[in-house]
Amino acid sequence: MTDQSIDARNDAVARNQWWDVWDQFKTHKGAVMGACFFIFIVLAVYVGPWIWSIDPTYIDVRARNQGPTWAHPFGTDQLGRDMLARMMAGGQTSISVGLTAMGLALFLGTLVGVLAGYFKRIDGILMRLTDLFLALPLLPLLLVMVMLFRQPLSASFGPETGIFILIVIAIGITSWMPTARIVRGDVLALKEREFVLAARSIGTRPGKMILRHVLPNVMSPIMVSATLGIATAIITESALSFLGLGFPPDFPTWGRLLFDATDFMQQHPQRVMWPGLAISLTVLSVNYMGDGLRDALDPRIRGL
Amino acid sequence: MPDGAQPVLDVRGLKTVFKIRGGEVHAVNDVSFDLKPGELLGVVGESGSGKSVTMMSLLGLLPSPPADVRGGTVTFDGQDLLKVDAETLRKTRGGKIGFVFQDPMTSLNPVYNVGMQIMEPLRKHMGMTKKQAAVRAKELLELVGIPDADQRLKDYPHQFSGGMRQRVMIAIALACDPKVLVADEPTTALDVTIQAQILELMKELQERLGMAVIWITHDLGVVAGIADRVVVMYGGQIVEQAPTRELFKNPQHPYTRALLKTVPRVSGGREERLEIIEGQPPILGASPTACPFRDRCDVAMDRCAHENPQRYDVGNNHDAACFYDARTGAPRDV
Amino acid sequence: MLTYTIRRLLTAIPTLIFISLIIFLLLDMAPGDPTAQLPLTIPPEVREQIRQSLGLGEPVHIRYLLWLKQMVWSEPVYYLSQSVDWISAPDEARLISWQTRAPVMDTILERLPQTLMVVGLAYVVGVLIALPIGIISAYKQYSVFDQAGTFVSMIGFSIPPFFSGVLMIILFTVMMPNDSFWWFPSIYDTTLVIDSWENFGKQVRQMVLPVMVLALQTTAQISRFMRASMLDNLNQDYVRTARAKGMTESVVVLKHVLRNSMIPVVTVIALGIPAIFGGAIITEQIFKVNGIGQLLIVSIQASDVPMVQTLTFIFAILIVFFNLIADILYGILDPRIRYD
Amino acid sequence: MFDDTKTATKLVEVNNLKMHFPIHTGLFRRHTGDVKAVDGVSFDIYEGETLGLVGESGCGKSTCGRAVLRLYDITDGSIVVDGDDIGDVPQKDLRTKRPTMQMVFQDPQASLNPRMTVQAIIQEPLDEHTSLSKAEKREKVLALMDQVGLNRKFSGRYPHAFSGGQRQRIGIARALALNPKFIVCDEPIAALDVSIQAQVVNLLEDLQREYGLTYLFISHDLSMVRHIATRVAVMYLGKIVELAPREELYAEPLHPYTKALLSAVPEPDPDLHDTMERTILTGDVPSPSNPPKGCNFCTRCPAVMDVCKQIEPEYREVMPGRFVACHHYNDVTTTAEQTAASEASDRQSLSNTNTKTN
Amino acid sequence: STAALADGHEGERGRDGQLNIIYWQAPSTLNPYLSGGTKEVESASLVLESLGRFTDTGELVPWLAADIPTVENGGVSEDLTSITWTLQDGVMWSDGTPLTANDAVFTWQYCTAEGGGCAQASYFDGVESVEAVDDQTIKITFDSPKPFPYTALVGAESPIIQAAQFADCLGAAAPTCVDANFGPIGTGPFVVTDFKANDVVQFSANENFRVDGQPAFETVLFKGGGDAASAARSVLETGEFDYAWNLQIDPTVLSDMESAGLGTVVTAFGTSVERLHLNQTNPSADLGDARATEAGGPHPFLTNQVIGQAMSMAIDRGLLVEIGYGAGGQATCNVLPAPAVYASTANDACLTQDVAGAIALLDEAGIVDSDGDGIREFEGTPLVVSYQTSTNAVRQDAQALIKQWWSEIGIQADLRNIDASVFFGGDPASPDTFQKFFADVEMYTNNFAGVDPEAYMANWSCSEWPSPESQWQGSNMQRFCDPAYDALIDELAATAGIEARAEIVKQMNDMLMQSYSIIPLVHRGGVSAHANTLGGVKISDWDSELWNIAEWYRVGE
Ligand code: HEM
Ligand SMILES: Nc1ncnc2c1ncn2[C@@H]1O[C@H](COP(=O)(O)OP(=O)(O)OP(=O)(O)O)[C@@H](O)[C@H]1O
Ligand SMILES: Nc1ncnc2c1ncn2[C@@H]1O[C@H](COP(=O)(O)OP(=O)(O)OP(=O)(O)O)[C@@H](O)[C@H]1O
Ligand SMILES: [Mg+2]
Ligand SMILES: [Mg+2]
Repeated sequence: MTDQSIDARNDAVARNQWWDVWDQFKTHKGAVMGACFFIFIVLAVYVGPWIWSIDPTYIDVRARNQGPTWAHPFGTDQLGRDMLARMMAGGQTSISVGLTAMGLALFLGTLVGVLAGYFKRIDGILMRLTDLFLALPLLPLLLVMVMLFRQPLSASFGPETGIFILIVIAIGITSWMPTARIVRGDVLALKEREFVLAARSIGTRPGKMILRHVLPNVMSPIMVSATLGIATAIITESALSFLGLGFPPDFPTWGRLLFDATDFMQQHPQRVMWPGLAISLTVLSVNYMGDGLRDALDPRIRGL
Repeated sequence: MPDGAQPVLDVRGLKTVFKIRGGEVHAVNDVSFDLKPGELLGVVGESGSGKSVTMMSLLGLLPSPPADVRGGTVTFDGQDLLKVDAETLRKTRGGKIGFVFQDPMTSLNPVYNVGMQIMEPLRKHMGMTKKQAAVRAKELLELVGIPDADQRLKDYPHQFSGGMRQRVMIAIALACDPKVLVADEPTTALDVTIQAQILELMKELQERLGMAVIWITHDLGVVAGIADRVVVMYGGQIVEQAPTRELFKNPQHPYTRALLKTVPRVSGGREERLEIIEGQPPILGASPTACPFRDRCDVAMDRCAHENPQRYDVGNNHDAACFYDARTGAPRDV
Repeated sequence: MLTYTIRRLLTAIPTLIFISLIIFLLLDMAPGDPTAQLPLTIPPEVREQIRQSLGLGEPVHIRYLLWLKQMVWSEPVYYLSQSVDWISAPDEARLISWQTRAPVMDTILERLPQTLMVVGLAYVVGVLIALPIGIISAYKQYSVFDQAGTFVSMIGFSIPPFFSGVLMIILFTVMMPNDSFWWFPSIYDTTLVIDSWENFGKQVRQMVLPVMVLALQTTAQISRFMRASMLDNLNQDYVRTARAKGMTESVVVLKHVLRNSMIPVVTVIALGIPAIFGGAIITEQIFKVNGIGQLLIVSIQASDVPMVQTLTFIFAILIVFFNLIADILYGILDPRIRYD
Repeated sequence: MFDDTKTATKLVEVNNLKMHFPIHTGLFRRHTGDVKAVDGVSFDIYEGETLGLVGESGCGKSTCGRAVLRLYDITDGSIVVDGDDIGDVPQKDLRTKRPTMQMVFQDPQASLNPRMTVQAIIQEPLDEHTSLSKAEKREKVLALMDQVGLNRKFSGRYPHAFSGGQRQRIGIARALALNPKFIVCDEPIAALDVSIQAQVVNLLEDLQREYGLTYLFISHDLSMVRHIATRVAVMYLGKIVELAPREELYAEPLHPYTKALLSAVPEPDPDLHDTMERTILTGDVPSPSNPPKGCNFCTRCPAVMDVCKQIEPEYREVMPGRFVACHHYNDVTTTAEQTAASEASDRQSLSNTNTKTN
Repeated sequence: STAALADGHEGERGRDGQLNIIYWQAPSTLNPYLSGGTKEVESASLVLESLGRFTDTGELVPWLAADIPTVENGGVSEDLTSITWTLQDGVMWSDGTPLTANDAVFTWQYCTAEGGGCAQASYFDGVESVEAVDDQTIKITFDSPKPFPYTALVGAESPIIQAAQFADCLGAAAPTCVDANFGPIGTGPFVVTDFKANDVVQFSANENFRVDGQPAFETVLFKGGGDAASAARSVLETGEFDYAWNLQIDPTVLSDMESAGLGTVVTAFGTSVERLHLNQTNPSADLGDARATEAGGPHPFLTNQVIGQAMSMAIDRGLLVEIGYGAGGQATCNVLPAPAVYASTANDACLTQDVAGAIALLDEAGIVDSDGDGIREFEGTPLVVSYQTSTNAVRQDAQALIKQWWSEIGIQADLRNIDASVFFGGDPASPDTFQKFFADVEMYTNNFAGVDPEAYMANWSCSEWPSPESQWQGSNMQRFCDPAYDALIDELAATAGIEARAEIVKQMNDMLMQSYSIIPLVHRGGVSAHANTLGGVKISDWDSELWNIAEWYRVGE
């Protein structure tokens, strides 16, 4: 602990620790750039369509396979649909898949991890379950899941939402295990920390204990898993598209757009470039954000 | 203690700064001291007073960045260690100056057996063959009082207890017959009974090998027991320096005095209430322009707030950095 | 250590049986019909006959037990009997693929060499490149090299292989003149027999592109791990001790820090090995390295349930096995565990 | 002083307390042994007194302190706190008992949740056990902060913004929140700098005086224990080897281990230091999972006798108010009897039966 | 390829070294009776041969037989119930043994054996017996008159296999003969030297092949795997392969690749037609079990021919071809566009898009948008159709285009696509099969094998409605029913002679077209590519594309 920190904040008003995290985060140039870019992408993708209001499904056959023009800054595809609009629509799906799949994986991972770490009795069984999932060959499982549930889900939620739910769930339930392991490890260590013992000596009930003492303190590994999870989910979705098991062909996602465009790589290089860049840069920015967050959430680095 | 002898190590005006987010930590400010051959110099001071940083600056062991040794000279063997080339510095480290660190649990490499770790400097600095080094390593382990040395050379650090690991660390530091041994709180992590063993061992070894030792600690009791001379650090500076007995008999700096009073004893009269030093240690945010102890000092005066006292000689090889003269009970006239 | 290993082996057995059950049931439930791929011109009665001939009539639990028996008993015994003459081949019919009507295991064994060669080599290359990158990046944290390494590995991590693969083909096969040294085949020839230096050269050349694509990903991931692990260890006290002993920087880093940093990394590397056997579905598809990955996807598409079940189960065994190896390696590298 | 407490009521009675942590090894993770962290400890604490518990690292002090508060499910023995036997009450029924007994921890950094404000930390026990309104709680927290000498202004800050001494004050305030009668202080000053230690100790003493608190003060700093404790218990390898009123213990330690321990404390007076008689122990503390046969201390004892390696010494009152477990203080007949008995019957059962001496 | 013929390329067998063929879907077996897939059938056709084959023009030519039996030459009995084939002299199996009529008889037994799961069983439909009259003569007897008797043992799908090799593989034992299935002995120009399922096949020239100097190639590498684009690239751009099959990729990409100058794209048109079926029954989910069945009643508006006609007129078939098929497709207005004799011209008006006409037509019929939402109503029901097809990029493009065109004439389409394996899987439990047709419009391709459309046209008989009673089997997807049509089916079954049959078939085709229950879109062909150095390629969609591989050769530099 640098003594400086004591006095520097002597008169500061109650200061949420997230401000400190933010202060540290700000010093990581890559992370800040990553965050800016990520926000930019999210805005572009969600707010963009309000400004660039061409319908991504509108077909203008006369204008097909065009390069960038003022009318179509990103060019058009083989049906003359505007690539910029499709990139935005695709981004919405890809980013939502990334975020929700990651959210699901984190939820499951944290739940299992915390329960296993906290309650000794179910630790064994939950960790066996985790091992089991780790030992399951995931890609085949993913493929089988998609095969199994694609129809029922599209039937009940419509093809897009159905597949969305399916892919999110598929990615989510096949990627929670590392988080669970890390969280469990942390919870086990936390349980030995004196403040948990202190809470126990006060008589804090298990539920409160988890919410108040355990969860907030495993936030940092969770946040880091989160950023990596977004990236992996986006990539997994695109791989599924490649194998023909992702979203239907008429439903743009970045992975799908990239895959569709690889055939045209020589003729219309811009068509691979946009989705390729979007995926890579998003993943990159998210990774940098993760790096920055890891540093910012680490009290040792934050200099507490 | 051979008084006027040529010092083996002479540190003048050492200054070390850490660059941290949004500023600097001036951890060591203008520190000067010397070490005579065969002498055991105790360094005391509270946590964060710059003891470790001072010693690590001598041998360039601080990670840089963030550390930056800004100035001063460290004369050893006729050379300024702050200026010599990397190779000479490496030869000095381990070869001529041994180092023992505070935490015996983490200071040994867990994946190599201790034999290898002791032999490493032997082969590097003394050019020994593997066989010779092994023989010497065994001698060293025996020297620091580890029984069954032959066998234990093959053991890994985790198979040793804390006290034994610290002995291994000492063995490593002594491996190349260094002229100077720097021990940075080698017993702080240990129990009193083990600490007593190590202190005993150190005293014996020092007498036997005749090397100069710098012993960092924040336990005044330890210093009283083994040091010839004591340096007291506070806020990145040396505030007092004196031969041991002189210091305990006749503490000059108000910090030293307060420190001696706060410590309860196992023997002698029991105080009804402990003395305390009010306030907090200083922030080392900038190069000091005032006395670092002024806020907690009971004899502080106006002057202390805008002038940093020099170390004034008070005779008996004793100096203290205070404007107040404890002997006369009046401000120093400088 | 030994009891630990045996204990792990023993717990692996119920895990595997449970996994096999899950795999079997999941795939059995999967929709899709082995005749769905057949042309529409084939009439429904014929389709039904085909289904019957594939043994789809039995109840699930019977088929599961039969399959399990074939997996763990008949097939190994069959292979033993092929190599040792005093064991006779089992009486049961072998596990037959619905699509090829050939023994599943034979097909898998036929596919393994090319997968192992390409994916395995890519893994080795990837790891060999990754380790130095990770070490240097960590040692020179925040240097230009580190930043560039981070950037490149993240790019490697974020570019799907179906994109980088096609890009490579266009660069090195299409755009490159045919007689250039830098021209590499885009189609992997699985029939090539290495019986001469020339064919060896061919083999090397045809492995270049897929290996590059795959190695990029491995490098990206392992170098991140290596870097993180090195960073963890560079701040440890024993590093300062080594420096204080007067060791040169190379000894400090390559001997003291590296060995410690390798402990977690080695296990990560070991855990990545089952994936080699799993093949690289997308890369194999792009370069037509018809290995295990391609077999899996083709079988999935053809609803060849026995093939998919077997492949999946083999992966599961490999994953469990290499988990074990990783744990043992951990013990070997880390004396604290070895002497437990 | 000793007589004062003698007449006072016993707030805590610990009898033959055992806390063993099982070790599982082998192929089937069978229970193959125990870490005998606390192995048959008995003591009483009188209302308003401070019982010091000293010993080397790993000897079981913390485990003992935690076991007394039933933070562990103990292996054996009985614990009576304020009249209730809590030795085998299930954890969830203990909740109502918790307010009477609290704990202050060793590491002021580790014992405070870094993600909670000071207000939230001190308020937590109130949330759990009282139904005060928000405003009342807040008032109470501020009052507590005043009591422990923390500036009220800091209530919204996080622990990392405090110095070690201040953090320990937060921990003390939390322990005080429910007006406990009994506080276990588990090395509350070990992690603090010398100059800060005194502040905390003074605070603890002030609070004791003001509220009549009873402390179990765990420490390995013998000089600090001497300052604060009324009576002192010395632990070695899971057992109490000596328990005596402070003055007697420091003036005339009976057990060889106590003697060695006291002599090992560095004396910050060079004159005294040089004249002191020193007993330097050799060797290390044996592992609590595999304690030696006979007396636990026999492997390092400078005054070891043959009998020590065979028979575990009885823990008994050898002088009024002074308990010790050492064969040197057994009269010859007892020793002979025990030798004979041990050959005939199980050593363990014998040693367990003779702990009740208070 | 005409030039190739002209240069009279000849010489000794095996002179041209290796031929590299890429089928991006690899064959899983070389026994076409165990797998009905194109890739298996075509790869096996290098080895196994049949009595007669269809050339690139759809003409039936004798292959193993000495000539084609007809009623005229007495090979086919007058009552059309039997056909007698005579084998060429001196045909040898590649192992050197002679081919006899017994092999043909065995082949029939093999495919019809109980429990064998023969994929080509339909080729032997109606075959009562196959007898070896003598070593060289085979007599096939049918259980009823067969005006077109050239199915069994004709074409790539039902080749003759060697009795000696497959003797122990009858019925349930079929899959156990792995070596035979993976390396059948044949009479064809090549013999299998190595077979790796789903990966690669290696062939070498058959030393016992009956034609001197053929094949020109010593060995064939038949590689599988990958995707269509990369297969095309390997022939057209990198020159690594000589022949690539089934290049269903974007036409512009394909033609760009072709412009690299290394290879040529070739197309063969057969009978495949991409079409829309308009459901004539009511698929409304409200009907429960009666959904899309006779019991559910007719469709609320699709039985109205004006609407169907307008929907057809609104479509620009040329553009669909241009975007999705390129050289591999032609706009068509017939469900039966080939062989040429059967192709009607009566409906060709639909070839040009006429949105205005369609609008006028609807307006005239009083089917107008009465509530101003841009969607017309028919008797109060808004013209909103659910439009389903299998998941496939080209189809989704077509769906999007058609949806847009229909919206221009006031018909709204809700698009849906279903995984091909489910859509075509025929699982009676799944609601999404093309047979169940729980939608208003569905789109897919169908065709018939061989050159005779009799069975194909019979698909639209009233009795062919898929229904719950028939486990939803049946081939009349749109539930078309017209007694006059059924009468024509019977008439066709009793008529011999191409011209006479063609008249009836055209009439049937037109009847279907004018019902507007089926809207043909694109006549699809097989698209392949071969290297410019490969001569003699004449691809056929009526038989194996590789039917004349014995004549292929390397064009000299
Ligand atoms: C003699 C051989 C074959 C013929 C005559 C044939 C004909 C057809 C026809 C008419 C369709 C119509 C469905 C459609 O695309 O609308 C179709 C679809 C399909 N065929 Fe084939 N086929 C043959 C071989 C194969 C083989 C060998 C495979 C696969 C391994 C295959 C896989 C498929 C698939 C997956 C579809 C549906 C995919 C799509 O939507 O395009 N077919 N085939
Ligand atoms: N890496 C660093 N970055 C920033 N500040 C540092 C760093 N290392 C040390 N310091 C600061 O330097 C000052 C002196 O530290 P030093 O380690 O020398 O204290 P010490 O006297 O050895 O204390 P202790 O008794 O706790 O070992 C402290 O204020 C500390 O905060
Ligand atoms: N949960 C546990 N499981 C197993 N062994 C334990 C556990 N807790 C403590 N021990 C063991 O019990 C013994 C006593 O530990 P304890 O923490 O009580 O010692 P201590 O006297 O408080 O030491 P210190 O002064 O270091 O705090 C030690 O050997 C320790 O390793
Ligand atoms: Mg220090
Ligand atoms: Mg403790």
